[in-house]
Amino acid sequence: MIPLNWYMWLGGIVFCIGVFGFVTRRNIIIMLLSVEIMFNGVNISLVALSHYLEDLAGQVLVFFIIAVAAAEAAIGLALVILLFRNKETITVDDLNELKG
Amino acid sequence: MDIIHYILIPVLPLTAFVLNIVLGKFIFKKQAHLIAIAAVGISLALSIKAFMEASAGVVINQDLYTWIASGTFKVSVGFLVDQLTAVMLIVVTSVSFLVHVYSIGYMHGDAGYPRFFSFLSLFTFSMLMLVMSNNFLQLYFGWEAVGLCSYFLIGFWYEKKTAADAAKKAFIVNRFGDFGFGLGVILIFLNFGTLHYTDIFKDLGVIAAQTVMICGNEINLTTLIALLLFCGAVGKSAQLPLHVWLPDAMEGPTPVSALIHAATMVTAGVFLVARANPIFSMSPVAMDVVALTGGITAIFAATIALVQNDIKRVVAYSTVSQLGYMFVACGVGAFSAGIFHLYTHAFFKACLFLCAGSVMHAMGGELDVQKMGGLKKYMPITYWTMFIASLSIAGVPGLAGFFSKDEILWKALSSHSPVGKFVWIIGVITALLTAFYSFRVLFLAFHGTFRGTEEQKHHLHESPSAMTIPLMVLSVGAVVAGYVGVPHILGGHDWIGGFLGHVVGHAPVHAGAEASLEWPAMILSVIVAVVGIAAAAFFYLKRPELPQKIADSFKPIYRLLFNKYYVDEIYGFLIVKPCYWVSANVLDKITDKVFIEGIVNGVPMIVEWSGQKLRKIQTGVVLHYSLAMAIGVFLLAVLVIFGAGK
Amino acid sequence: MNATVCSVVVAGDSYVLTVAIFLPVLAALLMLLINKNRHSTIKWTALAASIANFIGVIPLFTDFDKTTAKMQFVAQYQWIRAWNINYYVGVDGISVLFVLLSALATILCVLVSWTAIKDKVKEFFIALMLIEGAMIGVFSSLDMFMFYIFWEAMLIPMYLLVGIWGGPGRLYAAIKFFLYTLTGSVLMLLGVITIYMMTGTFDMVKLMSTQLPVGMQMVLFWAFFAAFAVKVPMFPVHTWLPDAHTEAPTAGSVILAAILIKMGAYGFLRFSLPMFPDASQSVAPLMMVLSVVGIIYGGVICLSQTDLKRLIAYSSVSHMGFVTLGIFSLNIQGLEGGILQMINHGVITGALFLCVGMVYERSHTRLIADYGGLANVMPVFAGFFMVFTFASVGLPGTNGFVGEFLILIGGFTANKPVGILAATGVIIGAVYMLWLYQRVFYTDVNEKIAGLSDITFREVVTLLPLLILVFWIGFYPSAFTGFMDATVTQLLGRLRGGHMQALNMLIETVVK
Amino acid sequence: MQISELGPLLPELIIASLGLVLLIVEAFLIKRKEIVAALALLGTFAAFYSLTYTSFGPAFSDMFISDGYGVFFKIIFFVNLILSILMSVRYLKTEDSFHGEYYCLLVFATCGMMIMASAGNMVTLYLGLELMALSTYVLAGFNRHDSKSTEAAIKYFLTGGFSTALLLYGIALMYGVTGSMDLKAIAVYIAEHNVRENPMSTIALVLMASAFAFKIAAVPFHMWAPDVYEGAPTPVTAFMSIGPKAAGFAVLGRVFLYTFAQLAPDWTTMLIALSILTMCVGNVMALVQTNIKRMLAYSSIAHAGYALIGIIAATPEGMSASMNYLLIYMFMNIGAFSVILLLNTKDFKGLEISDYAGLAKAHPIVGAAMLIFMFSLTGIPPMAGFVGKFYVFMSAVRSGYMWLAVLAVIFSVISAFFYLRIVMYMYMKEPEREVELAHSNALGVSLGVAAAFVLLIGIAPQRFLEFAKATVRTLYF
Amino acid sequence: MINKIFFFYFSAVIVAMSLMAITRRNVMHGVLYMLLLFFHIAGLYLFLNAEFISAVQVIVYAGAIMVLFLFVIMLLNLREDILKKQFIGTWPMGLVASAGILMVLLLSMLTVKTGEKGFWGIAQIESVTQTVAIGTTLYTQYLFPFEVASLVLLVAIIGAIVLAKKRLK
Repeated sequence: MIPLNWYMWLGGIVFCIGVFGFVTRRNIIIMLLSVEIMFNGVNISLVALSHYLEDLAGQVLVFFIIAVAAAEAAIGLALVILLFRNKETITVDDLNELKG
Repeated sequence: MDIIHYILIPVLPLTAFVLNIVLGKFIFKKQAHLIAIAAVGISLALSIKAFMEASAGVVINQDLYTWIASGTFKVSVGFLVDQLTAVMLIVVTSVSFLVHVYSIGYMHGDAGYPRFFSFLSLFTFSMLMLVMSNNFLQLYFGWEAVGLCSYFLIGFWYEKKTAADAAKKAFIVNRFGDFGFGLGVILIFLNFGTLHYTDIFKDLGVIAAQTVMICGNEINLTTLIALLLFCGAVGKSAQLPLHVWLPDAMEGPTPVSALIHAATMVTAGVFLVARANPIFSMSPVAMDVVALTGGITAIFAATIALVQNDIKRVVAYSTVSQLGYMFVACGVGAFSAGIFHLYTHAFFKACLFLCAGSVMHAMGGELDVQKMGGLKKYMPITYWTMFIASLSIAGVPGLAGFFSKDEILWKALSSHSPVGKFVWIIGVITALLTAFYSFRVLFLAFHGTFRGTEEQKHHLHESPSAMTIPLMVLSVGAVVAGYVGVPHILGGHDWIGGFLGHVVGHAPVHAGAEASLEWPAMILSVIVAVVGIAAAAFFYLKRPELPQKIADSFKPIYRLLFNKYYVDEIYGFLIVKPCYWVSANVLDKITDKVFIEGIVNGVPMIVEWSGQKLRKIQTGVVLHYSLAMAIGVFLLAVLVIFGAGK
Repeated sequence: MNATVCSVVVAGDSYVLTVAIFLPVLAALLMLLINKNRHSTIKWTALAASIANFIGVIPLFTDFDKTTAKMQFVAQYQWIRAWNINYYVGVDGISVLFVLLSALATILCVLVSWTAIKDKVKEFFIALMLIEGAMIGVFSSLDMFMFYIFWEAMLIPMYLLVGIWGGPGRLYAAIKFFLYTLTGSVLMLLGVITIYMMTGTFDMVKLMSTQLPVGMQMVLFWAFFAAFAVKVPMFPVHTWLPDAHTEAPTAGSVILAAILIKMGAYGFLRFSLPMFPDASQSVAPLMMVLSVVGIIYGGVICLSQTDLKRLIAYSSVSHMGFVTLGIFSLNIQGLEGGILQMINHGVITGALFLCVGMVYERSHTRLIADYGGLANVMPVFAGFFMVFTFASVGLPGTNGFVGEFLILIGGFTANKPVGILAATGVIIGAVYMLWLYQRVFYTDVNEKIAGLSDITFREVVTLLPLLILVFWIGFYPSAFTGFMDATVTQLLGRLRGGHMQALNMLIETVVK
Repeated sequence: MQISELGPLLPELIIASLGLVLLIVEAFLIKRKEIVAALALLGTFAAFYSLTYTSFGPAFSDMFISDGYGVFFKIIFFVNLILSILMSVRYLKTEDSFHGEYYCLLVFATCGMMIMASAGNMVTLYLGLELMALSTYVLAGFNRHDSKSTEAAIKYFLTGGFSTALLLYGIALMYGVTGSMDLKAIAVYIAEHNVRENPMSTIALVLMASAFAFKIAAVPFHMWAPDVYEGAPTPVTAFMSIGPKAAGFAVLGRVFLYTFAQLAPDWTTMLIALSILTMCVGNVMALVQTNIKRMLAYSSIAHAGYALIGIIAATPEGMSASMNYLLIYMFMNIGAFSVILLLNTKDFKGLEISDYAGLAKAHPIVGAAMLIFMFSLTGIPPMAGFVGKFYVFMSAVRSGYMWLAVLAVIFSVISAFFYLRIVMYMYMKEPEREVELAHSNALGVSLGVAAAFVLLIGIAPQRFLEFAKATVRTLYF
Repeated sequence: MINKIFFFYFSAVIVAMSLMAITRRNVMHGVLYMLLLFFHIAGLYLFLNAEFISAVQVIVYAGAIMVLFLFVIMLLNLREDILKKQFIGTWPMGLVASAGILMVLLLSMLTVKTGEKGFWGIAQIESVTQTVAIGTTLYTQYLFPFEVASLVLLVAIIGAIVLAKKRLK
């Protein structure tokens, strides 16, 4: 039996990799991917907890997270397209009209 | 006499003031003097009546209404008319009346004619309030009010910068004295719980032995109060070191100088000391201070008067000097002698001033005696009246000045304290100087040949009767006024001494009545008077070129005297300039603008600055935003794990 | 009152103060409806409203029961039940005169602005009316919350008054004024909250007889001090005043000088002394020292001012130093003198600002150097100015003397060195005021001001009430101190009650 | 499931259906698209009205809790929605980006907020939050041809996704600690076990607090706000600066004050830090702004800091103070944005503070209204802003956070600088150009309502206070 | 033991794939690594008795979301983006921050203390099969969130259309 905290660590590591990607990558699509990685880190933790707690709530939440992730991806990518149309770029530091 | 009559004495001039100041410009115009003279005339009549009552022994002490009341502090407006007040009433109203009359001629045609008379009336009112007061605060009211009138009248020709400056100076210098006076009044209240003369003098014994600590020194409370009160007197009566305003005050119209700066207002200090004589008498230290201040001022002013060329300034310094005499009298306990001199001085000094005014009138405003000469034949009335007044001030026997001055010198000489002897010596020397400079002016102005311009010469004329009549009346006063105080050794009864004795008591020296000293003193003063006059005659009639030679050979002393011992310059350097400098350069520029405003404006500037810096963090790059969030999460975790929560 | 705003009469239902507070507000609302180009209608409405309000508060003068220290003309309605806040107004001997003065000052402000204000006339008079309401509100509030509301609400129209109709530096002056006072006020707000936390009430009357823990009193004292000291203004926090006074339009300067800065001193009397008696006693020496510093500092700094209004503004610092000195001498003469001097300063400095406004309207310069010989050009005006100058100097017979003298007695009683130093203020006052007068009115006529016309009948009418007050208070101050006696006596009782020992020790140390 | 279970959901149902109806109606409308707005208003009013008929209690196996607390926030959401719709009508015409979907999204966003406010379970909370968030992402980017708007939407979206991940991780960890996602069950578990000893719970708190802090734009999770507020269409900015913030507070209140009541020492520490930083940065940064929307964005950040103080107090009174503050803030802010919108015409954006020079002279009523809002935001009586601040400070002092209150008042003094700057421009400067107003009755109504309430709450706050107090009591079941 | 070997394999690959996904210069490569990542996560879920979620992971994440990403990337034709630096200048700070968070997370999860066990033990799930268990839960207890999720998806549809459709301009 694998200890729960191994799964939790794994979830944490994946989450933090996502965080790292999110705070460093200039490409917006990669940033979106990083968020997905963070979600997956959370999902791993949730499924593991659900398993160990013998409770399905965690898995249900994972289900909803995946659903919402799809929705987010749709809107996110729509925004990326809109952005590309407006500015011909998907590099995040080109987005600096608003600042100060 | 009904109380209402007493009230009318000051109220009538007040009414005249109000009418003149409000309506004068529109209604009275050239006739502004009528109402003023009528008011002061009736006041004079009532004063004489009051004097009669007082000499019959009736003393009025009546509160009219409560002026200020706060807790235990209660001061009324009320009148105390006793013998001292009665004398003052006569002096004030009579001189005031004469000056009013004189002014008709002197101020004729001036644009501010109604204003002048309204201020004169206001002054009369104030002075009467001062002398008739039955408490210290009302005295203080009158005290300040006469100062105000003095301010107005000195600055009457305010277009002249010197006049405006002089007015301001007079008021401010007086304020220094009043500062002490005010504190004295407060101290009196704190210790007696009242400001009414009678109540205070009744309880004097209570505080006799009390002391207060000031800067580690134990000072007798009575002495302190007396000295604080004397501060006021020093200011008002232009004693050292606050004498500087009086000579400058000559910028005012001459009638004003006569009324305010010779006869009445400046003597208020003497009146104050006399009025508070029970307090002063209890403190030998204070008495000595008074005597010394008076003595030193007397000789100090007299020396300056020796070399001045401005006719009014000479008279002004002479006034300062004579006021010194009065304080000498008070200082040696001879309050009645002081008042006596005050009374006689009012006549001859007012006369001198009005004569000077008359001369100015004729000379077209010229004041320099060096530019006069030989006026005797053009204006004989002025000459003779001035001659009489000068004789009187010089102390020639038989004239008013002789009796009063002699009384003072004798009292000083017979005083037991060494201070008394010292001031007597000073007094005698001063008498010599007085005789000299009085006649110096007289001789320079009226004798010899005219040294002015042709145009002036053309205009020389005797003054109109409105001016000469008061001169004559005053010169008569300068002769006869002294006969109310003929000393015992001359077969008199010293009536005035006895009369005032009800109020000021009989000074301790009286008891011994060291008549043995009186003759020598009197003879000596007669001698110095004669010597002084003779010297003046020698220098200015016989050998007119000599004074210049002497002046040249004693140049430093001459310049020191001519520049009035540089007192004004010293004050300017020590007090006035530093004040302005501190105000402009320290308080305004540094404390306010740098320190306080620095903080006030600096804090917002720092906030703004940090805002501008913080703006840089908001780069517009979303990665930085998420980085901030990540760091935020981390720090929050650290805060909670290691922070206060656990 | 609107039923939704207030309900349930708690105690008292006198309408005098309520009308006095809300009549100007209603007038302001009415003026909102007037077309902005109908200047004269607006002006006459403002004048009518202010006069009506003055007439409305006359019962305060005539029907005031001088024998009691109780609140009078009380009206109390429930307002915010959740916090136990009432609409609670009333006056006692301390506040009654200020209500009257506020009502009077507004009339004069309307009059003096008659022709001086040419731009945004409607807004100006609306602001003025709102200020009046707030001023009277401050002085008649007996509920701390309500007091604070009026206290702060006053800032808004005042800020606009300075900022819109002021001089060239108005923007800076306005924001400075606002922030300065706001900074102080918010600390007071915390004090108010703390008191409420401790006692559960905002009722000032109740609080005046509540004993707070001594340590807490100290904290609260300083919290309230922040607000009051800025308003007064006391020495280190006075620098808003010269700017605000100088840049404000005449009416603004008058309101500032006559009423607004009185609120600080009033606050000391209304809050600090009765609510924190122990703290007040222990810091009184410090307060007195600050006051004296203010007196001398404000006076000396006047010597180097080149701007007419700025000089008078700094003189206010000096004069208000006297007021706080009187208040913190904690004896009857000091307190009554302090209160009276507040009225006096309102009258005198208000009048001086009115005068300056009148001449500024003609000459458009405030620099002293641009004047000279004005007495020749405007003799009547010179006369009025002279009277107010000497009242400011504290000449006996004018109101300035009575207040100053009582304060000096009080200060001297409490602390001799402080009293002596304060008395030097009398000298300095004479120096700068007379110098000012000389430079403006005397000597040769400056060509810049030659040909100015003397003041008109309207302006004489504006100044006359103040002139009368100068002499009325000067010669018969009992008519005014009489209002205070009972209240001040009670206040002193409160200060000493139960703490006699502490005070005795204080007195002993001070005497020694 | 029974039909009676829908009772507590009545307003949500109405709002959700309204969204669907709008979608359909929009599809069939070719002209006169204002009808959509009118319909949206009508539906919102209906939902508003239905609040009185809504039964209280949990529904759908505690997924949804209908209580007075929720009702209070729903009132805020509805008023916000109504006023936002009113503000939008004219703006969309001016900007030429009229889509019916706009109102639809506003309605759905509101629906999400309502679900957040009434969530009884972490899952519901999450989905409500996502519903709200996704709608607002789209709304922020609604001006498709405006690159700023797109930039705002992208930034909002990205940072929003990040914060969602944080929230989810927090939920996951808390699920691990307590074995439940039900708020009530968690509360019960925490009350019975010493959860504070478990480090995972602490981390969960941190993550959830961060996520909520993002929603209410608390520093340092605020950085999206100025950019998004500036870039988004102005009515959306108004909507966003209130709705999501209020929803965030609603959740914060329910989760922290109710569910995590036992963990108060931990989360108050965090919130105090956040609150101070928020007030400080918000006010200081607002000071240096020249764009009025951006300034209001920072001001909005700062106000979140004040509102947080009420929650920090961790008492029912504190929470009701915060709620009250939000209600008041809504009116002030909507009012201010209404004025901004009034200046927005085809050829003039009117977004720089200097554009307000002399406004009061040309348009005295608008100037006066803006004056009221600015003084209210500063917290000067007799405007409502003062009442809000007063209540918040009072609750802080009562809970022993005197020093926090001192800091807060000092920051509110700083805030006077920039609010008064606008007043200064309006009243004390001469206009540089003739400012045309975008006359619109709807906008006028929103402006008038906002001004009226700012004054009403300022002068007679009694009912509002009592209402907040009464509703917050239901939070503690 | 075999469990552990599989766990280590999966977790190693998951971590490696995540790292690869976020560090690739080319977006397309990143997305492909993501696909691998999702498959491995799905595999891990199988170990945790979450067959249904595992399936959803593959179908929705890998099958739908990632394909959507690929479409968009190809639609935008982002070749020139490769030339630019892929990390922002402040990446070390990002590394420190994320490492910090990781450290905190790992430390806090040294020992995981969970709450009380629930109803759905392995035996219970096996008795009804996992899909039925999830389905029952989802459609009874979690019915309301389920409905809300539908709204979320609706909003996503509206949003995507509104933002990306070619109208105006």
